[in-house]
Amino acid sequence: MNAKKLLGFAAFLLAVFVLVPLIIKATGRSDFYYTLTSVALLSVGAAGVWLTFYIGRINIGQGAYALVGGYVSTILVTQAGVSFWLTLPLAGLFCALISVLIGLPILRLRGVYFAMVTLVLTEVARLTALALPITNGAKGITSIPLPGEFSLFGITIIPAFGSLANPRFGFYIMAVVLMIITYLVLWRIVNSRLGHLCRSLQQNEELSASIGVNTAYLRVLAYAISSFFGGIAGAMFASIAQSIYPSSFVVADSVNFMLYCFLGGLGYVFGPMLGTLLLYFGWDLLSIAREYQLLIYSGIMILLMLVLPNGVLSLLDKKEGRA
Amino acid sequence: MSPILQIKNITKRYGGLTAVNDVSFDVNKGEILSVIGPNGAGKSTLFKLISSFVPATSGEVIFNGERISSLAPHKVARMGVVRTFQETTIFRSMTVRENIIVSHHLRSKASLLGFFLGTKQAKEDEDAFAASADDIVDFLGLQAIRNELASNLPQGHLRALGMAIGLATDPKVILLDEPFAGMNHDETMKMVALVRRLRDERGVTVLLVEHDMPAVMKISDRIVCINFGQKIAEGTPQEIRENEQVIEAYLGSEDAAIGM
Amino acid sequence: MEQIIANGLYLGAQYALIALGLTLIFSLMNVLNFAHGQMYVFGGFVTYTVVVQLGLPFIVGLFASAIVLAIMGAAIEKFLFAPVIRRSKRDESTMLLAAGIAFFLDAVILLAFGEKQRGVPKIVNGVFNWDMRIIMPYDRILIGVLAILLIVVFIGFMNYSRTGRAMRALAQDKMAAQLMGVNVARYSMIGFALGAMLAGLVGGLLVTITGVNLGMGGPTSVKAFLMIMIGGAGVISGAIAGGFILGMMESVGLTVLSAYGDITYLVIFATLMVFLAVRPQGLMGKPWG
Amino acid sequence: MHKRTFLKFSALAAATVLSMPLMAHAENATLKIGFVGVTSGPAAAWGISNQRSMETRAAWLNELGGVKIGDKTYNIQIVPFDDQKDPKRAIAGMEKMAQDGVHYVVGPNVDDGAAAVRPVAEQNGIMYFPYAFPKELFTAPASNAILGMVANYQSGPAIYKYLKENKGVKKVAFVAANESDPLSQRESGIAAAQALDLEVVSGNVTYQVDTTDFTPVLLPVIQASPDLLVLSGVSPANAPQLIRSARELGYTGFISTETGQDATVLQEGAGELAEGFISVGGASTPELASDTMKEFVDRYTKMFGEYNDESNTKVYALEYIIETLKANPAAIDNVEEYKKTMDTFEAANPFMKGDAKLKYVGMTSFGQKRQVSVPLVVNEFKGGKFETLFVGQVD
Repeated sequence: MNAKKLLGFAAFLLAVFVLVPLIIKATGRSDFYYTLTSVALLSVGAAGVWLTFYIGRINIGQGAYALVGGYVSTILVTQAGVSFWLTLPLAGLFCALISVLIGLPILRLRGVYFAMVTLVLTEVARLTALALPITNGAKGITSIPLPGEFSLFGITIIPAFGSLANPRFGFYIMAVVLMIITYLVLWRIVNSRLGHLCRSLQQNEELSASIGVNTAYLRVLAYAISSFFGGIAGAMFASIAQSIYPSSFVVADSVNFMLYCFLGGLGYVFGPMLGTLLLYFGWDLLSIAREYQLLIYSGIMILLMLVLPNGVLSLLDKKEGRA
Repeated sequence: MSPILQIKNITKRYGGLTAVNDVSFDVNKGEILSVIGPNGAGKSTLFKLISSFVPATSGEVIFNGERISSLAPHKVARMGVVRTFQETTIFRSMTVRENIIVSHHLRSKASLLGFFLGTKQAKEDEDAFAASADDIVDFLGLQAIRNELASNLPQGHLRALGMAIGLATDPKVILLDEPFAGMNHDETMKMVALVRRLRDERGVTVLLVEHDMPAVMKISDRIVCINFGQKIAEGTPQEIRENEQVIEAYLGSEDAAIGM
Repeated sequence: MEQIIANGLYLGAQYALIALGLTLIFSLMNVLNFAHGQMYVFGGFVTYTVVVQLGLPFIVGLFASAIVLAIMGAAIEKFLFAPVIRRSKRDESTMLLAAGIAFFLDAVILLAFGEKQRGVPKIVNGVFNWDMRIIMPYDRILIGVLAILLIVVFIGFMNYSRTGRAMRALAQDKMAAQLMGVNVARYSMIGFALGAMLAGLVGGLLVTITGVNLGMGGPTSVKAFLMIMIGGAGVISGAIAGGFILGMMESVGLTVLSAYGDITYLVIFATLMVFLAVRPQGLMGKPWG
Repeated sequence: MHKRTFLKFSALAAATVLSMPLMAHAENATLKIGFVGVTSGPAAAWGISNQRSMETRAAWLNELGGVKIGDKTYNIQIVPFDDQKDPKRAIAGMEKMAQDGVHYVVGPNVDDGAAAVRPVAEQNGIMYFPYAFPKELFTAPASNAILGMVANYQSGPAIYKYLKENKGVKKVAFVAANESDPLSQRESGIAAAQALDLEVVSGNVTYQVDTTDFTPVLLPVIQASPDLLVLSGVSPANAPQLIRSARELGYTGFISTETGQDATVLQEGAGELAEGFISVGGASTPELASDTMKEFVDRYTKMFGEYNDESNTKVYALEYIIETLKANPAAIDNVEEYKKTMDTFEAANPFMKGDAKLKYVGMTSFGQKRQVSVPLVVNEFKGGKFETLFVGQVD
């Protein structure tokens, strides 16, 4: 990391941990905490989708993993009494595991075929959640306790959320921390040789294999990382809503994850983050337009696509060259 | 001279169609061997079989005494049998240099996790690849276009880039798929010289598929001719030129005559 | 048993017609038109407005919806898809545009036609009953036959008309078609208009049986995607086969699995996933469409 | 568009959007009542009929000079939020209500949304009126949710009992969409039928909400030859098609549902085949509707072009909020006061003829008064309109 990038990173940290809370305090818009928490968590899921785009696969199945992650965490918390903080990585790992099993056959598909299978996957996840006894079927799981204390060697690292005066702030900080970790990982992947290999996969899979890249392995690896992100995002959401239903993540969510990536720009690591912010926050702001909300929202989306078909971040291209 | 690559009774059927039928030949270390044949004779399938991109129905490919015909393509590549493609097959949205660097993958010692974490080994690898890439750029005379996006290159350069990608993998045997297609006489002659240097200076064994008969005759040490999936002749350019069956095969098709 | 097959055929005919439009657009422009379902709903509402609100004959409503949708399709292609495809780096980017159009149409439908379920009253009364073995209302039979007729006309058009042949050339190989003098921009637009028109026609036909509401768009698109995946994306015969297969699957699946109730659709979808994993290009598609 | 112009344009648009709420004002003080529900997408009909009936009533009351609560007069302002039927959005909506200082919210329309907003509502002192049935939302320790309508586990038994006793129904079949709300309702419906010693001949057939042909779905159900076919939690869009397919398959028994339906939709979608269809409605059948109700329907029609019969059951929540606030003005920004008043609250029901009362009920189902008492009006579809079959009461 060079000095300029470090500075940018520091500025970003300052913005999310100091500036945002200050602004919220000054304006009194504390409802933005939840909105920004959502943005942060959804952008974690979108980061995963972006990574699958990076290996040349259109992923419309992230909702499935978010749902699975949410259920894994919830079931562990409510039925086995495991600490939420432990279930968070477990949810991610479980998703990564099943994504390997699912990915091995379906990652051989390309283009729209892969896209469609993942779309079906979302619906399969919902129907499975409806059918299984452990998920409590149609009735969902409600009254999930708030995350408890997390301590290491007797030192409290994260206080119990129930004891916080404002759990929303706690969730905000957690979500932002998760988002930052996610994007650091993503950034590192893209800027290391791993990323170059992913790009080689995206551009020409056959050639990639013939220069000795284990394409099948790399595809599954990228997909597993992607699903891991989806899983932890889902687990966090279940904890915030203190409830989860089979309909908590549906096809519309999967499609949205994909749209966030497109809007931000498929060629830019931070594209999905920006895309999520614009689309999710934009919808909230447009609620003033009442019955014209969807019209304006979709109108802007179409307009953006016409003006910036390569994503909003392509605005930066002229100044700094390719990201 | 010992055979580095042995193709033994290899056969490929697609449903009822036999694309390659019981073909056998050896490739000797350090030679340039061309596979010729009319359109649709099964040359491309043969290449895919050798590089293990498609599984053989029966028969096998032996490389340095090891059977490679059932391995995954990237493993075959890793052992040193590398296939290059026609000109469209490059990484289009990377620069020439990036294309070459990324193609050094076979030589990397660090693991994927190592690259992610940026270990010392990974850094060494990266530096080595960059140096080697510059080397290859020089070798192929691509200095002027090293930072061009591949998608912007003219055809001649693309072909060279394809070769560069192949070289980057440090192959023992390189399979060239129609390296002269669509080139004019001058370009072809340059390419012929380049392929020669590949063998002479870098010690790479070359196996190529080609239509351009004059170029094939000029460049090859030996030639294998196949038609309808079967090998019909094998020998030096002189022997092939005089082979009745080969002439028949070419006259029988409306493809280019064997210009001599 | 006869009943199951009859149900499957009827469902299949309407599905196939929906899938045809989608696959046509896909084959010409490599665009997965997320708004296809919305176009279908729009067509249904146009027919409804003409027939119920204006009191005109059904056939007028059907034509109105075909014309409105054809114009809409042409405009969408010319002013939205064509410029975006020209300028974007990756093909997939059109998905965002398509999704945006889908949302936009949803909003327009809500504002223009309201949130309620709408239906055109039955155009033919009575039920065909063959000894309790096949029970099929006459209007359903009529619509099914009309749908099959439209499919036949469409195939004829693609095979024997100049425009149809040009589009097929374009679908097969854009470059070659261009060299042969096919005006790519023009035929892409015609193709999109034709695809949209088919969606409008199905909407107009089905509004007499199932009615329409603004929520049907998205799920219909997804179903149509499934059909063209089964048959093979971008292949006309594939779309027809996919439509009939999905129709049959639902009909048979619902009957055979009715004892297990809740998991019927789970089984159907899981089967589809396995099928596609085994045969990635669908029944008759080119690999990696 | 040039990129710079585009940026300027977006900034301008954003600024406009952000500054809009500052412009609203009125002479009276403003009482904000929230609505968080689904007004776009497939389920839009539920939320739209909800929001529109609130807006109609609010406009009407404001036209009359506002509502006098304590010694202040308020204009009612409806603050809507479209949650797109997404529980995550619903939370955002509830947060926005808290931010706007709204203490009384109608919605959400579905189970998952209603469960998801609970933490926010409880932390921010918001009473909300979901149209969702899970009992734990209304049972202690939960205390901020008030069921805004009659639950299916209350209306279902009443309907089955009536049909059993008066029409000799013995065998019941259930179909439901494979989604949370309908499936939960099917489950409680089956339990209710079994408690009445009715035989459930088919209880596990489901359908996708996007089904376009219900014949294959209903075929096995009809073959079980029930006397009563219950469409659990059926959406207004699916109801006419289901009825039509069942009738066309030769089914002659009763068909009923526990959700509200719209007469026009039934008439257009199923015509005379819908004859005799039994559903639960509010108080707009001619036998019951008061002049106020009739005027409400008129005003609604004028404002939005067309009435939606689903609004019959949805007109009440706002009325309850306003009347309860009138009874205890201290509750205007304090829901604890509101909760205290609920136990004893009683007022005249303006929408029904006779001396029907507005009061809170729910002791039997929830152990606390967390449900509005609306008349359990069971309708029968006859000649394109609803007619009252019988009226029940929930306690």
